[in-house]
Amino acid sequence: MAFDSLADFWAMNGYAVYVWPAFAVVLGSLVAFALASVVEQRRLLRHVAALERREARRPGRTAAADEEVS
Amino acid sequence: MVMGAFTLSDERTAAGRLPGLWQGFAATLARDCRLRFRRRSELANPLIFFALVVTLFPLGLAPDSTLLASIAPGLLWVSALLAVLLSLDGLFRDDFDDGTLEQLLLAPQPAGVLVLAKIVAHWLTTGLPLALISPLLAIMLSLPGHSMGVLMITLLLGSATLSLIGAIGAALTVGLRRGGVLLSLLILPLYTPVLIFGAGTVRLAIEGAVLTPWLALMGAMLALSLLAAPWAAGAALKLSLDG
Amino acid sequence: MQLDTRKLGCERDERWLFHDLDWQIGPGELWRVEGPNGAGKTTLLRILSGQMADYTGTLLWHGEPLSHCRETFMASMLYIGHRPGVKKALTPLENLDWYQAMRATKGRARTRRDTCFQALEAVGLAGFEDTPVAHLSAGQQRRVALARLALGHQSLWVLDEPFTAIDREGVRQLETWMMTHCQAGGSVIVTSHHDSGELFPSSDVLKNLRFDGHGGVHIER
Amino acid sequence: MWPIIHKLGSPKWFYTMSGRWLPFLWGSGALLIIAGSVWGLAFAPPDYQQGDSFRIIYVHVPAAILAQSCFAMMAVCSVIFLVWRIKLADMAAGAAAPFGAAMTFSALFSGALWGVPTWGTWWVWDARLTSMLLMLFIYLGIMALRGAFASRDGGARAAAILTLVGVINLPIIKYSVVWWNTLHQGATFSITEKPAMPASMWLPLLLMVLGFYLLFAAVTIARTRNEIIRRQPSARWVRALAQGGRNGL
Repeated sequence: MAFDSLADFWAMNGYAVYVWPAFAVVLGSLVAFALASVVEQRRLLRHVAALERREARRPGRTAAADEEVS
Repeated sequence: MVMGAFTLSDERTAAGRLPGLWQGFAATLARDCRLRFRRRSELANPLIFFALVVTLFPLGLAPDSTLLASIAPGLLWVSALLAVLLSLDGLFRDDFDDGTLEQLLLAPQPAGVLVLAKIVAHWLTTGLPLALISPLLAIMLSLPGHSMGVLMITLLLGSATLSLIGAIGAALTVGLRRGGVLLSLLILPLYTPVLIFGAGTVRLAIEGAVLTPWLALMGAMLALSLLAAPWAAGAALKLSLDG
Repeated sequence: MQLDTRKLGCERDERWLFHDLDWQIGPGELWRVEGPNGAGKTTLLRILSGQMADYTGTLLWHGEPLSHCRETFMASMLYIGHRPGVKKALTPLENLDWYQAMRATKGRARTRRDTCFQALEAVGLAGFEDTPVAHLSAGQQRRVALARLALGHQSLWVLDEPFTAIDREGVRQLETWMMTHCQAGGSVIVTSHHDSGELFPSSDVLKNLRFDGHGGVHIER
Repeated sequence: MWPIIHKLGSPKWFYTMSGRWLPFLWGSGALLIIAGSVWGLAFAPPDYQQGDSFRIIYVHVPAAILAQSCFAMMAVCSVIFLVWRIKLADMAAGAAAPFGAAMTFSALFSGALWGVPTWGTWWVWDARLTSMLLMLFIYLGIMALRGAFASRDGGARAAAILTLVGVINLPIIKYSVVWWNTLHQGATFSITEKPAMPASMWLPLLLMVLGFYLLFAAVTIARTRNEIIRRQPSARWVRALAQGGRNGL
């Protein structure tokens, strides 16, 4: 441990105003990307499920829609 | 009536004597120059813009000739760069709108060669005149006399590079309705090396340093963009026509 | 066989416009491509004219893949699209001369000009050769674009909606040109939104390629 | 060669395979970053010159490295997309771009914060910072260009071409900025060129860089997977996926 106490650690010997925001922004953006991608996946899958339900109720399904595109 | 006058034998022998690269290049270059000279007022616009921006700087700073002389290389270069940028949006747009771009890309010659002809025409009508009038504006900014020649040479070499790189951006944005602002966003970061070496070489000329390596470097940038840019712009034009 | 498609397919934004299209366009054949808007007619014509490389399958020109013979193909193919391809600030002669310079085999500028004069005369623009296109009437401007057909050295014509913005007489004339071209051994691919009966009423050479609007393409010989 | 490329390029195959790797990537990436941060912040010795402000290095350097690696990865994807027309490569390039831009911004932001205690000012026209700033503009340009096209395929190809033009230009920009910097005799102090860092200092940095790479892979894969679903919501296997919840694939 490079610091004597927890308070020392938070204070970073006076450099707290530089060190903590730097870590917050960089690590924060990583966390934001991770969370956003997971949330987005859930939203998309819910959307697809809703689409499926809506089309199941409609009688004439288009055959072209089932084709896969690579 | 000459409809259907071709013969099938024509077609078979055609492979042996296809239209020449040079013929297509020269015709396109001549056509573009002619078009630009038909609209003489538009021809002057980049020059007026260049002169105006250069006039604005002393007004925004101070009429102090030593201060102006020290910032003149960068100031002239930035203004010339913006003038070129301003003229780029029209490089392919008219041709795109009236469909001649489609016909240009349908020519047997490789797209890059014909695009290069258009770029050369653009440079002849913007970069070249900008370089030629730059000493006039340099005098107004009290640029030392012995660096005038270097200013012109760097602008000649540099503006050709600017036209080439800019053509890629113009080709990418030609199909977009409001491509002008986007064009600047795409192209300006790519322009920085040209600006840095162009203005830097003029600065060094004022200080009386050896310039050959830096001029050679600008020539190298021109050669590199000459090789890559027409090809990339041709590919970009194809996708813009598809979009 | 002139142009030959093997399992040709095109997909745009995850939707197949058409696929597995096997189609032969032989000499002397006049093909009409029809179908509802947005079905992919223009895209098909852009692929057939070598402008779009974004397709699956192969495209053969005289039995050779198009990518191997781009130069010869472009020299013997004529395309007229929705946009006229005519510069309004230039004269009809200048427009045509530029077009001709890129396609005609090497030759003296004088003979090139003569060909252009003849072509302009054929479309009824004699006397207007040196008037800027912007000063011509809409119909005459259209004729400047069509004058390319009269330059007469391309065997394959790909014409996207050539009948728009011309009068009844012009339509008849254009039809005649196309049929003459086919009789001379050339091929024509044309789209139009006219009804089937309206065009080429006296012709039995017309063949149809029909988009049904659901991703299906039907060849009707 | 061809079957392999096409198998790799199949969205369904990619979705299934990446689903197996993803939890491992998230987990190990997070673990390394947490370990590296705690080590770097609390246990690494302070720098003899800069004191504790040097700890910014543990986020600044990984962000800067990732910003450049991300661009390189996008360039490789662009080549694959333009040459072999594999859409998956384009989806990956599109998924990586915002992350790369965020890393570039992060590097600039942490660099500016580091600048205050070391140079006494928020911003200096240092060669590294300046070329980083220009790279941020190129990232933004690529993203804006992709978004400006009405057709997804058009935007994809335009973005790919611009990425390649950018990747050719970046070394030239970097070189020119360095030359410009020496020409003007500006601040010559460079942040990372420090002689012989002790292991207790560079080990946490290594952990951080590895962790950032793993998270970059995870984020890009996750975003690519989302893009696959977004592009083909009608494909049968996507429908089955949505029906079966998230346990299916």
